[in-house]
Amino acid sequence: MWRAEIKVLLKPSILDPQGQAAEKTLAAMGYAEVDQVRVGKYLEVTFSAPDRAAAEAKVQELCTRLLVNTVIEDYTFTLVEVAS
Amino acid sequence: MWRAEIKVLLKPSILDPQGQAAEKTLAAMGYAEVDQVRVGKYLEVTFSAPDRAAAEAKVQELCTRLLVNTVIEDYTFTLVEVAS
Amino acid sequence: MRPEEWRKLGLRDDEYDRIKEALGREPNRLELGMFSVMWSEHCSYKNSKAVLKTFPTTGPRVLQGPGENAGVVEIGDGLAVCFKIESHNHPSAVEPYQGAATGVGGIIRDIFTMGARPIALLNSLRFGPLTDERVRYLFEQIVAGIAGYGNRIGIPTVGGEIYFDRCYQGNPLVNAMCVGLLEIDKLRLGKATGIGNPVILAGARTGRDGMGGAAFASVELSEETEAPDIQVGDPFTEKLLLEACLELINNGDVEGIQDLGAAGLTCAVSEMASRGGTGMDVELSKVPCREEGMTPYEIMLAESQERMLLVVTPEKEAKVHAVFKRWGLTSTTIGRVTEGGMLKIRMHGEIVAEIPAHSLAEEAPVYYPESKEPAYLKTTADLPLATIEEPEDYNTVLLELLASPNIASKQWAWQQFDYMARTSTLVGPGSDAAVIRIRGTNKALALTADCNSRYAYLDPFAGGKIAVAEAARNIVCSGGEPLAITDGLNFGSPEKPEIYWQFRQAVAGISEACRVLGTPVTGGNVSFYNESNGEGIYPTPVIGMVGLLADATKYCTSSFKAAGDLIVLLGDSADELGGSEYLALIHGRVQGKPPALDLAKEKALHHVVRTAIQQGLVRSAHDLSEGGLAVAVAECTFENQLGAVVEVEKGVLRTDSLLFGESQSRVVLSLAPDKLSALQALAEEENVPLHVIGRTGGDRLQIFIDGNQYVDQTVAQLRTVWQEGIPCQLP
Amino acid sequence: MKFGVIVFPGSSGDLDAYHLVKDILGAPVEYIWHEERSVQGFDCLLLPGGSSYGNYLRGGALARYSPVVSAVVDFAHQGGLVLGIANGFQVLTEAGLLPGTLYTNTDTRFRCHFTTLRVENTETPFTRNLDRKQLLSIPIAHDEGNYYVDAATLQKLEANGQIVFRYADQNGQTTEEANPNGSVSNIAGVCNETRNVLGMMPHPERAGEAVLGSTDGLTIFKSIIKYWEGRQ
Ligand SMILES: Nc1ncnc2c1ncn2[C@@H]1O[C@H](COP(=O)(O)OP(=O)(O)O)[C@@H](O)[C@H]1O
Ligand SMILES: [Mg+2]
Repeated sequence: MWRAEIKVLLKPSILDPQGQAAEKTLAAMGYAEVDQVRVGKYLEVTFSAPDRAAAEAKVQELCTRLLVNTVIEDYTFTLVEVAS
Repeated sequence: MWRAEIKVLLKPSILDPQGQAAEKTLAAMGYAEVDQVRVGKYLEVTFSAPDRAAAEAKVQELCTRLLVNTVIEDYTFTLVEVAS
Repeated sequence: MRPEEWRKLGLRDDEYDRIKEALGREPNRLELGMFSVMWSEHCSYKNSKAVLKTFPTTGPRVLQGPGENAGVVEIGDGLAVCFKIESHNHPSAVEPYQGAATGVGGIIRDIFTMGARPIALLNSLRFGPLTDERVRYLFEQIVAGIAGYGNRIGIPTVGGEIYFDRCYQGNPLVNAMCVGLLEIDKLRLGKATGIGNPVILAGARTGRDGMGGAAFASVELSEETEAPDIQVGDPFTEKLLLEACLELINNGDVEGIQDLGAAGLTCAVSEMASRGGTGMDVELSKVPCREEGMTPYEIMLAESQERMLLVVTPEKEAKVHAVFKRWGLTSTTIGRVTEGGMLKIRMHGEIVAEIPAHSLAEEAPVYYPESKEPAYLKTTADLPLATIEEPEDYNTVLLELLASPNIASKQWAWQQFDYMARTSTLVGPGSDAAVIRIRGTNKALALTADCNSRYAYLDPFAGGKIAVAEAARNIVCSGGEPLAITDGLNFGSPEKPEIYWQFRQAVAGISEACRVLGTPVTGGNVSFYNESNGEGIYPTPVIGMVGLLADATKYCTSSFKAAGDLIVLLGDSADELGGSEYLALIHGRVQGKPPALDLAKEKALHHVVRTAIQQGLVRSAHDLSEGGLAVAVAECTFENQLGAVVEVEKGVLRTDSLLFGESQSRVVLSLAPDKLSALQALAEEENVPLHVIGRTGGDRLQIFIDGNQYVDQTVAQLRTVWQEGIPCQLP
Repeated sequence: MKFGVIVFPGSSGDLDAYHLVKDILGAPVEYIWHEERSVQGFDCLLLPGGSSYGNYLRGGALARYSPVVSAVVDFAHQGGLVLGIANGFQVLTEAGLLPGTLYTNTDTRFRCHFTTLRVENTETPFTRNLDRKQLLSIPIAHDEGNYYVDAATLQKLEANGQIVFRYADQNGQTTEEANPNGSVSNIAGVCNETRNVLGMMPHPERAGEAVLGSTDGLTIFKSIIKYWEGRQ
């Protein structure tokens, strides 16, 4: 079994409303040292695959087909082998 | 400047309706190999701090005060030093 | 068993003795746990039951009074309206978004459990001052949680109220109300009948969440309070559950049905069996769990959301499972209805608990806590008006009042609610009561939730009474006939005699008003222990009221509609500043007696306003509440940005009483000048004082007293201040 | 002509769309269950507003894989009329029938209120009863209605006349204040190149009766019927 840990963020060119809201709130709370906040999604998918290469391909497929909105989002992931 | 990369997930005992719904859809799409999906948040915070220890403490403070809902969520983070 | 074991669960020593008596032996741990949640204040109402019995609960329209999941009132055409309010205060204090969301989810289940389709949601919220960071967080998250659940499930949130006061700082109040519609012959009750009938658990899987929530609701909040695992709302699953259950009920496939709320499966099985005079034999290994290795104790006490328990006939069993499956839901037969009133709970066949259902559901001890008039009333009661300096600049005072979050527009919140879903909202948030049409009929419902807790603090009896009257006044100003109420009684610890006194007084006040106004109590909710670190909230008896419009086209809203209309004030004003927003905001005093309320006069006023609306005499109607006459008239100018010139005589009154006093039983109307004589005749008949106080028109609000100008502001300026009152306090 | 209203699990706007077509327009309409694999017999498909699958993950993402959506896609490719409202719009972008995507409103909050739409293109089956630059009063109710396309696609949309509605003020100006959610170029509704598929965030089905505050939404449905009758 594999666990994919997937980090998803809006592409840099795309305005991040939630990040901006968090920035504003932190500023209001007095955190002048905070420069930027970006808010995205974190996904963990546990699944079976014969080997690492197959697992990687599978994660990419799941991300592009469903989990990530590739029009506006970028993603990166790491794969961890886990006991089934 | 530091960049904290923060992964946030609902605590294991807490219902994850989004993860469950995504799981069901993946099953309906034919991905029988997918065992579990969990949906959380991913945050990147860029901020200044004198050193790594201070930076770590700051991230913890930001997380518990605003960014993470520690009543229902767990978080882990890594710190990367970046050029200002 | 050692005393620590039951005390830890919140049971008293004498309660433990009663349990032993009911069982004829010592309970085991699971049985003790089941008793502890069922006999908690939250589930058993042991401290309030005796007092609640004094409510008037019957009336020609009442089909179901208190005791079921929700009240049901007949509205003609073979239809009935089903409604209830419920608190989710403690969960919202700990996790505001989910606490509020699951509060909404819970009250919706109470409504469709009865076979009614939920058509509207309301809420009543209380917070500390917005200047506090944590309060802002609570406010934003609670509003978002209500929106997140209601909007997603597709039920419009059409009304409510929001107040801010220091007393709610550590203990916000979140009361959610749901209103549903049903055909009378489809009414279903939470009863387990038919020996041998299968018992089906449907909906979400059971997790370890919300363990002990009922007990948690029954203690005071403090830094150390250990919250149960938080429940996360799943409006998607609930929507499926709602559709599946209504389909089954409408097809007559269900004998009895009950939602799982506080005390989870324990509550559902014991109440259903007890109401049906039956028992149940339940196999816990059949319960679908979210986590492995859940113990019988956890399964019986978990408060996982979005679950229902159904009793069906054996012939319908397969069909019922098929319907749930089609809606994408899990359902499992977990037991049978049995004869003899015994609950037998098994795990893999072995009996793990055996309790008479009735003793769990009905035999909780009933307490008559000590009650004592609080000492503070001696000091607050006296308000020598001479010590209150009259303001010099009434323009500033009016602006300050309009900007006060208690009076300012609540649009920041309600704009986040999808109040238009179901395309039946004729009047949404922003007027007095919401008006929802009933498709397929000419009728509409008027809905509101109201309470002025400052009044209740200064005089709980008057506060309870006024809350009912104000709710009814809001219904009437929208064109509705008040039908019945549900009450959300939020108080501090009943173990304190002063607080119990407040509780009894408020109930008495509500009862009196309900009797006179003909609006029986059909259900409600008691939330005690609303204290944090020893400080109690103001007694907050929220009244949720439902009214009926026989003709949906004859509704009315509060805003002025046409220039040149006459403005009329019905009712008399007195030197009553006690408990007013003006006194608190401008003079920093929470003092005096709440304004006097004569229920007979109130009723006469209702008659006049309702008849005037029905006969098409008036173009707008707005009741006077916080901020008095000046604020009410200002509010009428906002929506259509239509100004007014008001000219009043002072008589013996103080100027501030006249402009900002909160005397009861008053309404501002606007009407075409040619309708005045008809209105006068109506008012005269009912002995309701009528004063023509001005005309609509222009883009300013000007108020003259005895010919001198006291207020002169553009409507735009007043409106901006009123609209920005809440948003300007948020980052 | 016969309308079909798709019923996705969790969505609630199906009821309102059905009500408008049946009770206000008096046109034939039926619900279509999300598990259907065929949409034969229908002339115009309505993908309703609401929260299919609770809007989990992101609006429209999960509904897009309902069996019925494949049939909707085929139907659209054959020139069938498809109108996606709010959540239905999201399903259409997810399914690739319409360009771009919809995400979090700039103020991050859910917003429910009337908006003013300016009609940008009357050469579509959905807008032929309308005048160019006509202003419509139609409400929104969403928290993920922020329409995004990249600059190149935006140019293409402009050139092809695929932008059907823009948020505007009372004077017809597409100002920033009139834009309730941050949508690129104030876009409130777009169609595909062949103009038989329209997606819009505002709810025309909620603006079909004077008592609800506006009948402007009705004109869109009337356009559809007129177009259909003209084609027969
Ligand atoms: N939490 C809320 N949710 C929805 N609507 C609200 C809420 N709070 C206030 N409103 C609406 O704002 C309007 C004014 O509220 P309020 O000042 O309490 O009115 P009133 O004094 O007439 O009871 C009402 O229409 C009410 O329904
Ligand atoms: Mg009112």
